[in-house]
Amino acid sequence: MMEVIYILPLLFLVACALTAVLMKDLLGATIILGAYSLIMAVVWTMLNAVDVAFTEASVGAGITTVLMVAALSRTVRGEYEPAHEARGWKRKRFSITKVSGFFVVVLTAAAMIYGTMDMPDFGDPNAPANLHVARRYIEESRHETGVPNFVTAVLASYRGYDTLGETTVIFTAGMSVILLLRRIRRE
Amino acid sequence: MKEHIVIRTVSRLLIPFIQLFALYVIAHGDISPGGGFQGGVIIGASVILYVISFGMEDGRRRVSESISDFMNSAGVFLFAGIGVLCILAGGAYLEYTAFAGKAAHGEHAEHALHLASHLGIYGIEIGVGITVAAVMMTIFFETARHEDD
Amino acid sequence: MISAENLPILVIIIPLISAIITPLVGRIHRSIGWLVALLATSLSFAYSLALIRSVMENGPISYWLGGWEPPWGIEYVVTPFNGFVLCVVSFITIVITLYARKSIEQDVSESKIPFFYSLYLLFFTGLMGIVITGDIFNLYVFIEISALSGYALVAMGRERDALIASYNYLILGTIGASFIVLGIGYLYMVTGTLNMADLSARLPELYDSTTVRSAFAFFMVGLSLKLALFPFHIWLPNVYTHSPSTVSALMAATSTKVSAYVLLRLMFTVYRPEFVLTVVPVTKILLILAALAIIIGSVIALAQTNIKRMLAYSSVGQIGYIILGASIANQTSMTGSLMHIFNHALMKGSLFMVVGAMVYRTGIVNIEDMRGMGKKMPFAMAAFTIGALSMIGFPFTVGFVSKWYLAVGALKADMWYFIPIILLSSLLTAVYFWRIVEAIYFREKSEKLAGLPSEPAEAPFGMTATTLFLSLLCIVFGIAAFIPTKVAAAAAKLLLGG
Amino acid sequence: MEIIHSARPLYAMAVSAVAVVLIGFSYERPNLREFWTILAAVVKFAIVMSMVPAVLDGKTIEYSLVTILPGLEIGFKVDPMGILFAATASFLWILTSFYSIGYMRTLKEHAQTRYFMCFAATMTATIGAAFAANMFTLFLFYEAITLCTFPLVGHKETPEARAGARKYIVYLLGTSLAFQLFAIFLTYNAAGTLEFSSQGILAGTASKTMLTVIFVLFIAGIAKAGIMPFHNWLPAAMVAPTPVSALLHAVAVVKTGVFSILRVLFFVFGTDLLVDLDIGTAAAYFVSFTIIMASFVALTKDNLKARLAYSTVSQLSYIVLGALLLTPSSAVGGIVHIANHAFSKITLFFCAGHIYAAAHKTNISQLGGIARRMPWTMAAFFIASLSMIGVPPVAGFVSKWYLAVGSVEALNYPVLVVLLASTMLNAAYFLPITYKAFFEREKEDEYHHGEEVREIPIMAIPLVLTAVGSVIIGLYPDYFIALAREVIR
Amino acid sequence: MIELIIGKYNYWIYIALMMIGFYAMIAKENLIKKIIGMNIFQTAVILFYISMSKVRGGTAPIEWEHAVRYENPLPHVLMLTAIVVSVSTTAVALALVIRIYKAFGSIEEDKILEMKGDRTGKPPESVL
Repeated sequence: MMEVIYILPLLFLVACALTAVLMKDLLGATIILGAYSLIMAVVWTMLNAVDVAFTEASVGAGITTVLMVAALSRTVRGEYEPAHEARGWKRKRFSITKVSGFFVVVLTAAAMIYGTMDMPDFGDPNAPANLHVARRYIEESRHETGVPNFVTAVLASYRGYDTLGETTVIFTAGMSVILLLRRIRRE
Repeated sequence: MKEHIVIRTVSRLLIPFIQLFALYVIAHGDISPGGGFQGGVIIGASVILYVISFGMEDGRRRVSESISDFMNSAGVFLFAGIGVLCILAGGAYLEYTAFAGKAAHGEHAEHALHLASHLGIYGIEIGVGITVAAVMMTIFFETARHEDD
Repeated sequence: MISAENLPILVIIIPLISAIITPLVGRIHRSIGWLVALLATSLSFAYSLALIRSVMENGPISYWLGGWEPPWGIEYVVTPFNGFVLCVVSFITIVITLYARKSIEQDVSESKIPFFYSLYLLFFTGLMGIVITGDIFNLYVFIEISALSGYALVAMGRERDALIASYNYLILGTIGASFIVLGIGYLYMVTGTLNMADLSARLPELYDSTTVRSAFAFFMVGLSLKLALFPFHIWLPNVYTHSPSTVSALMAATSTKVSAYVLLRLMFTVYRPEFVLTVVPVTKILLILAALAIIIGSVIALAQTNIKRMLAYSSVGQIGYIILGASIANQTSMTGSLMHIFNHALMKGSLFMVVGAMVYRTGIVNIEDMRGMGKKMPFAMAAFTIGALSMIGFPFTVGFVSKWYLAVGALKADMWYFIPIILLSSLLTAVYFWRIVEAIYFREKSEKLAGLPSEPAEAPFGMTATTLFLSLLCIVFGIAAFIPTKVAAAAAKLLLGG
Repeated sequence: MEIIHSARPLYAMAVSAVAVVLIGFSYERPNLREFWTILAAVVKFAIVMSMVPAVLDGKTIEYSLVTILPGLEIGFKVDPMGILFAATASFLWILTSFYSIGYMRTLKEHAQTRYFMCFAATMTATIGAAFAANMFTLFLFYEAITLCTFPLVGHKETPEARAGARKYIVYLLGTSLAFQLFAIFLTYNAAGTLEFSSQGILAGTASKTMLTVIFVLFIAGIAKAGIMPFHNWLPAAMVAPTPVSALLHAVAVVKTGVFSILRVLFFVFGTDLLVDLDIGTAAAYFVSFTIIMASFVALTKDNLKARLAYSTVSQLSYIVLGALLLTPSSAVGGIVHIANHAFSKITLFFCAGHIYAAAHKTNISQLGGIARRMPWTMAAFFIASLSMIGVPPVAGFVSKWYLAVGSVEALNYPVLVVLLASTMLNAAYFLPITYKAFFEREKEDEYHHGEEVREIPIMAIPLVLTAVGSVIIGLYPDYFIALAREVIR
Repeated sequence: MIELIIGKYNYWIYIALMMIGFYAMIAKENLIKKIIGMNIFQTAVILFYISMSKVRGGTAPIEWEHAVRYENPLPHVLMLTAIVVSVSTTAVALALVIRIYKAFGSIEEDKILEMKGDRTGKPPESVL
């Protein structure tokens, strides 16, 4: 029963993703993307990934949506209908992109399904992923770092360097946006 | 949007609490969900909320370009700097326990190590928070800017 | 204090911290950003050299970040293999930094120059981080650092097409990176570890797992996208064509090389040679792709009218060489492949720098307009000629050295049929470079050039001198090839598990 | 065999390399610039000659410059064959230098500095090729010659010159990259070394088929030797100024080609292996075809330089033929022909250039009665053409004699017939020129400007000297024959 | 077969999401749509990691005296980084789109490609 409740938001996710991609109104699609992120955060909370869910809720549903709306306000709101404008070979090229895109996607999906065959079952406590490094984090981190939140212990201590990298990524994004958008100072 | 008195009032009331919450999130990252990144995002979001309700110019008056630019760098610098301090204290990069120094082998070794570790973790969480908050503001300021301002 | 044992992290952290402070100190004076960049890359190179020396003498170095023993923490590993790449990348970056100073003033407005150098250093940091790390997720983080900064750097190009190039690069780069992170997830799922050495120890018994195999496929696709291996090269020509000259030179000389490094690292040290050679013979597919890249890259280059685009397609072909040598997978060909990482960085770097100098002074990018350029910019064109000869694979230049190793390696593996391919591409290269050399020296000035003042006018000293320096190195290391070869051979041995 | 380690071969090379720099820096002072050229030429010849006695004593001089990679070494070795070639080339460079100065100044050519720089650079590479101790070094200088001569061929920068130069580079660079390099890879893979050895290095290292493939690739890859079908670059290169055609396309470049073939045949394969492989005869017929065909084509050419070019194609194949017959006498004939042909052909080209510079004539049909105005030139021309035909006592006779003897020794009578037929053809395309020049009347309207046509001393003297030289070697061939015998010993 | 489907249903969902995003990234002409696709694509990868970290009967990875088992904390940590990367990429991509719109007046890829190489447009820097 629990699983059914759990599956529902997953299906909802798929629906949101499809709508966001297919919707012509970009603002609407953006809002739906926000909803998608929020549901995703809910799913992760259900999976007990509280830190990640927290982040997704603030970043994915919050900041990303705001940024996209801001960007939309500076560009255009609607996706145009190629059918009205493109005729002849242009129209054809358009559909070639879609068809080939579809094939690439199917191919990738096949590879993924193939790869999933030998994966440990969902939630298996004896999956290798939970045994090797992770077990040590759970068993020793309190003693070694004095931090009760394992995620923080790993994030800030065992893999603190990754976090430095992560902060650098954010910093890089900031610099990139400045370089791309900041108005030139007139001297 | 500048005309909406309700929004302005509500934001004015909410923003200090949002920011307080953000500080809580940063400070309690070690015992509860959250940490520097989430806290930073919330601070950034609070500024964005301010800008949305009071307008870009007002926002820039509160957080000027040079301040946010400074914060961008300052946060990562704090983070990376703590790593370098660890090296200077005789450990590896980001080996916080190096701060414990001689105490690491003394009577209260574990306590000292935990203290050093906490010190480092707080340091970097604050660093992350500063940078994330500043970058979020920066990105928003740059993205949402309009031709006329 | 800062002792020798901390060298591995210093190589990364010095440019990183410099990148962080550049936007602040760069405001004081406009050349400070550049100075910081120069200082950081120089230090990084000096430390890389110290590292490679130590590695060649005392064996691999492992550095535990945060003091956590791997696999619990993140590990930096320096072997002859990545020490070599570290030196190559940092060295080329110094030269390009020297070159960048004047060049970039034309492309980026003055108030943004500190930010440019910040991203420039971040790009460099990312590449170095990719190379030195021994942790597979850390690898991904640094891939993203270099990729994100790369997107913005490319978008700084003078024409608006640079924005489109950058955008497409971003989309494909993100797809590539996502595939890589997916592959990492698959591997973590079945092994429970992220440390490359640990993975390598745990993987052999899992070679039959579909998860491990499809992880490998994702790595291949993701890295081929980053590497611009045929047929995943579509983003590369636009990026190289429209980026600022400095960025084209930097990317052509370093970033694809680093991606090639990652590919080799994954193929041969995370997965073992027996996996790629026998269990799932991907090398066979790669051989075909490499051969196609070599031929098609050269043929398309032949048809270009824009010099930067021509060089870009030529890069597509040259990447094929690197992959070819690695896929033949014997000691000789692998050495050739690694040598080509270095050699191609020298040649392509210098060629793009020549083009940058030309654009700086005359604004010419069309091959047609280059007629008579030899009289206008004699030094730059001399460098171009040397670079062209090197690309052709003329003896006494670095291009010959790598071709020699690749060909002999192919023969040793009884794959003689790759030699006609190598030689055919040399011929095609000769054709598309020689027609330019001829136009430069033996034709009357083009209309565009005739419109400019007739006396010789080189680009500023810093640009011309570094360009010439790099192209002279093509000759120096074509003669003194035994110096880098020693390291490359040691690295090849390591990769092949010897 | 005694080995002397000495850097002298390097010095011989470096002299002209230094001259390149000096010439480049004195571009504003033509006299100084020409002084450097001549000084370098004389010094180079002196250094080369200083090595001759040791070589005649049966010693070899070796010098290893740098090892690029294990197995890839830049090394020099002075042996009889090398010194023969080097001595010929460096001696003729002295004469050509004077001649060039006269030619360039009379015609007031542009870009003279570039011209002299490239000339000196080519000589550096030629000497390098002559003294190369291994296949890699030889290949290196072989390619370097192509590059250095490219600007000389395209010197005029006209569309024809560019087309000619393009053909030149396409043929030479193309074949060497596609075939010769391939052959070198295969050789290295089979033998594990590229070092020249008088026994050959390939014997017993690979299957017969593989060795045959290598052989064919080498022959096809050395297009400088002008063997058909890779000969087309040579007539195309005639767009170059005449001194270039003279020294480079009669001596340095093409001789490097045949020299490389001889090196490959004797020092990479080795005579014994070639006998084993039994491909000498087939190849000899193939080469014979070139001899005859090129002569026929020469007959049809009215342009003097074109006729000389095809004659060169034909004569080069004599040398290769001599080597391929695999008998001592024929080999001596082939090797000696390197020098003999050099002296005679350079004379002919000098004459052609002189006629062009003094009278602005390029076609044979315009030459009626010109001997009256340029007697020395046409006399030299006559002597040199006798050498080409193989009339005693001029140099060409010596080599042809040895070749003929060789073909008899090899019991290869068809080749003998080829030699005789080509002699007839040589006579048929050279003698009419002399006849025309001496006995026909000049047409009045040929000299439209009415200007006085006189011989130019600085150009006339070198060509007379080379003509005399070819008579001298014809009369006293022992010196060269001794060297040639050292080679095949 | 049933076990295969039931036992891994989270993975099937992530594949579906990922493919939706992937398709939008490569086949959509609208540049903003591509970014939306990119977001879905990256979130799908994150979902995969988080699904992997789930342990039956586990609790959130924060020390708790009643806990029997904890979820695997490592994928959570990794995915925090991935989220950051995702938002950073989105920000840069949006900045690029704004610039492209200013330079070309459109955010439709095929329209822009028609204009590409047409140098009459204003250089991108000048419109800022």
